[in-house]
Amino acid sequence: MTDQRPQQSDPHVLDQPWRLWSTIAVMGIVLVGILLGVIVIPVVQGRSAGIDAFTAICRALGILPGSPAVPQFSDRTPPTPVSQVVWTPDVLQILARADVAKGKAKVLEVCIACHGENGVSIAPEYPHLAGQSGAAIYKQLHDYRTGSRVNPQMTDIAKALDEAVIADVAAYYAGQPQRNLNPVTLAESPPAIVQLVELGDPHRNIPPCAACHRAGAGGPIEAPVLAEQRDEYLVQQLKLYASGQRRNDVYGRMRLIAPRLTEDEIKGLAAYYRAGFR
Amino acid sequence: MRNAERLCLAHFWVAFGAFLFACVLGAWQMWVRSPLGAKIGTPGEYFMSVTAHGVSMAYVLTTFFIMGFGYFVAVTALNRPLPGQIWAWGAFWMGILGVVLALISIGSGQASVLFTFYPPLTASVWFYIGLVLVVAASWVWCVLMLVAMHAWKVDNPGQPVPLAMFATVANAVMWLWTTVGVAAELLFQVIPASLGLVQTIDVGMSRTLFSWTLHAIVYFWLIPAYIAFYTIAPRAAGGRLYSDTMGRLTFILFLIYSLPVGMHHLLMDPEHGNGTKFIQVLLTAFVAAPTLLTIFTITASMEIAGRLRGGRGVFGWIAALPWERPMVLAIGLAFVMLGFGGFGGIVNMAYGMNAMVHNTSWVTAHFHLIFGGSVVIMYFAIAYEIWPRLTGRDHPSLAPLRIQLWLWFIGMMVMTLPWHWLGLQGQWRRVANFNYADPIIAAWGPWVVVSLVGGLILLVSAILFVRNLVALHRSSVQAIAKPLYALAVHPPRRVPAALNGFGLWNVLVLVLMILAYGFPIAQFVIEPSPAAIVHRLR
Amino acid sequence: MQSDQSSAADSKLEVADEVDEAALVSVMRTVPLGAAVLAGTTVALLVLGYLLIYTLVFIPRGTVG
Amino acid sequence: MSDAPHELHESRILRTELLWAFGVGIFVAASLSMIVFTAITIKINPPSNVERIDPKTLHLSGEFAEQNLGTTVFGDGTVIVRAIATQFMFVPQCIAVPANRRVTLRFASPDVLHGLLITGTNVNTMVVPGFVAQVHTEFTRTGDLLMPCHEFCGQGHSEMWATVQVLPADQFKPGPDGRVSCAQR
Repeated sequence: MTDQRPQQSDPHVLDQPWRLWSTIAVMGIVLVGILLGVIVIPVVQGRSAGIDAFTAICRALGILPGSPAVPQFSDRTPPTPVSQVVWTPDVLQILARADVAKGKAKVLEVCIACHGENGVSIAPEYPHLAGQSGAAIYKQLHDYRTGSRVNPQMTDIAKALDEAVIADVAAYYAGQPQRNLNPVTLAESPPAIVQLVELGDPHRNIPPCAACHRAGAGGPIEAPVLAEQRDEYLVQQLKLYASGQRRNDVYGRMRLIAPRLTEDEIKGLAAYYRAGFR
Repeated sequence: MRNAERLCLAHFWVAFGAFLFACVLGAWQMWVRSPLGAKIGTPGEYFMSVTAHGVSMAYVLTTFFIMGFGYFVAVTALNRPLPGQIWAWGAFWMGILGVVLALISIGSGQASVLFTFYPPLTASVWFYIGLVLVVAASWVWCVLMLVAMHAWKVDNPGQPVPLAMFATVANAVMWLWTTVGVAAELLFQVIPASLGLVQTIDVGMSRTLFSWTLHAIVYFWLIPAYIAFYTIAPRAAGGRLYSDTMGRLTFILFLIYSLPVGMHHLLMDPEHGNGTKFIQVLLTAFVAAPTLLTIFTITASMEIAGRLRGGRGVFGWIAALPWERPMVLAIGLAFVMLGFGGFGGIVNMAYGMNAMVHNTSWVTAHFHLIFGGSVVIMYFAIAYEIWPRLTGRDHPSLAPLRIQLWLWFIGMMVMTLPWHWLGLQGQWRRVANFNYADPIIAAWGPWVVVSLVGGLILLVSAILFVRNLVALHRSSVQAIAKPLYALAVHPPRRVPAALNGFGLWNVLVLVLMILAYGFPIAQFVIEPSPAAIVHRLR
Repeated sequence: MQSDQSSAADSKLEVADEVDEAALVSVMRTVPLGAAVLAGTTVALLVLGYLLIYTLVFIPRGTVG
Repeated sequence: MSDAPHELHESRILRTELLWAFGVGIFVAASLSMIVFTAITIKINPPSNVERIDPKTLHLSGEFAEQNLGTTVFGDGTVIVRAIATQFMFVPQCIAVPANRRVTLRFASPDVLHGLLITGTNVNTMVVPGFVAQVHTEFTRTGDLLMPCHEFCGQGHSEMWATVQVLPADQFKPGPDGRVSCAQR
């Protein structure tokens, strides 16, 4: 915009040098803000907490951790993890680029005995794997390998597999179609169970099962798909979590929920998911 | 009807259509979270509704209303045809495509990440592409506003730009500045994550970039209401604008001080130091200045009108004001809600005290009172005022208009005042169903029912509003051409160049953004925060 | 671009309103008083409310830092 | 325009506006002075702690490993509470803290964005994956308080809450390893 010099035609009109005063005002305000926020307040706060001025200013800027007013606590507790699986970008890339054909070959060689060729297991104590989340299979096999989860048959089998083959097997089973595409109507399952799945029980601090276990809900990455799972297997796993024998759920979420479920709730939930509800 | 009117009406009808849809959702949410609807609706439905309510109110109602009102001001305040009408219609249809994409992806359940999207939660890519299209449409509008003002200034050298147009262009300039934040977050972080190109996201950076947009966007919504305060209300009340210069100064202060303050939305975030937060808190205190200047200047303008109609004594002018006119009634109600909402705001921004209210119903009450209350009631008043000018028909009677405005005011106050009390008790936000068996939450039950009643009153008012507009379309009363914009007590014959353009202010905004946002963003460029795994809602 | 035929929207830029100058002059003698008192008390109430809530509600809830 | 009568002079109008602007300055100074005063005297700050931690290996780390969570009282009397905010549960679900004594609460998130407040207190922070959220406070009231997650974190957000038991000094007794857990009531 051309900067038309205002003509001095009318003396009453206010015609200050806006450029100068506004710059001074705006800069003054922000510099007072910087002076107070980054220098005065942190240094004064730090002095009474025994923190020197430089550290206090660095903390106020966010260069150093901690508050400028309180000495920072440090703690070197030895790590004793529950599950070694770490969802890093390259793990997720391996899962995304897994080779289904190699997976099928390993399945026909090893897994078919119990889990079946297309993921339909042959006995109640072996879980179905058809349509299971690849990440969930990957994590369980990884936990068997590191001993975070113990099972007489699975521990040795898992130890024989390396990282790439685990991803291939997981991708293969994840690709197997689930049979019961239109689950029985909700009418059959008791409303208490549907409510537990959809709303959870806030009073007993139980989050809804669907919040984590429904695919696409944005829940934890390793949460397994429960739809069409064997009900005996679900009941068995919930009991293992309740007793604390199974401990490879990160931060013990299932170990906190399972003991709070009553006997018939466990059976109801197992039947609900057995019927194929998502 | 001529092309410009059809353009404005198209924008307004899209805006108020989305508004009515969002009001229905809002009322349903109030019912589902109350003790009366404790077991109704699943979290999936609730968060889908909250996302749709947020997107419709915050992106569709606002952007389309502001664009429509901007085109109207550009034609009537500058008294010349709108440049680039093909571009305007193109932008309109691009915005419609964006809205349809966003609402479909929300409806499919793959975009329940709320309208302020919380990475690492990531929705379907169509949700984000839809919002980008709406923002792109608004960018075209900004360019058209700048072109219109420039063309007018070339034809009228040395003349002060009419205040209404000056404010609209200030709004456009501020919007161009502020959308940089959300555009950067979407294009470089969220959309690549949603497409699966990246598996992780820097949450510290994305929250800081979104905060860049998060405050100035609420002033983008608010400025049309202030344009009505300054340029329409004084004439509607039969008075003059007390000071035109203060009007220009207010809109400039909005441009300068609404941009470098976004981090007061991150006061409780761990990823920034106290110093950078304090700087933005101090600048936020100065964001209150233009609003306080406005309430004085507009109250003085109303006082002129009241006294001209025979008001005596210190407050006699208040009763003498023509409260039967919808615009005047709206000003009064808007200022009351602005008072309550403003009080909520200065408590929110108070550095350490934000810990008392952050993410509680106090904050929900604050923005429902200011945006939902004083800004939206002014959207109603603006619509009532300019609809006759757009259609050539007039309201059959003003009574239903006043009833609608009163209902909106009463509904908003009944809904939001309990929220202040609940917020202080710790009622937190975005809860699909409360555990009313818990003693602490049980005590909130009755107040939630009171706010539900307020929500239902608001729904009735919203339906009545759309009915009033439809009634006008079918009315046979001819609209007589009345001038719209108010004259100032001292009409500006010549204003300093600084008050007639935005060159100087853009430089100051650039310096302020560097000083306020420079380090907070640079710290993530120098050393990115440890990446969080993307959680997709596919 | 030739503007289309006029309509209710095309009001002239600066159209005199029905305010007569003499009445305006007499009104302007007292004008900002009412506004100053009303707006002034409102702002004072806001500041007072802010200080009260800061000292009586926020501080007793314990320090934060 | 002839010389306008005194009342209409722009400078008179602007003088009242500048007077009002001075009032606005007092308003801004009042709100800021309370902030600066309490920041300097009783050290009121918003909780900030730019301490980066990798959310992906949080469960492998020392401080936020599973059995290290909860309240710990160290030799020199500092009370540290460590908790995890994960999708749809705080771990531990019940936290015991002493009344009227400085407590440092440290939170971390292994997955998405969370946030928390403790009802009736000034404890309020966002828990951003990638950072340790740290709040220093003193609990001035005893009793069972609610600690909900107040930031949208997924479909289970509404059911994500924990209990905070603020215990009077005599009931707050750390065990031999300095750990304090909730009294089963």
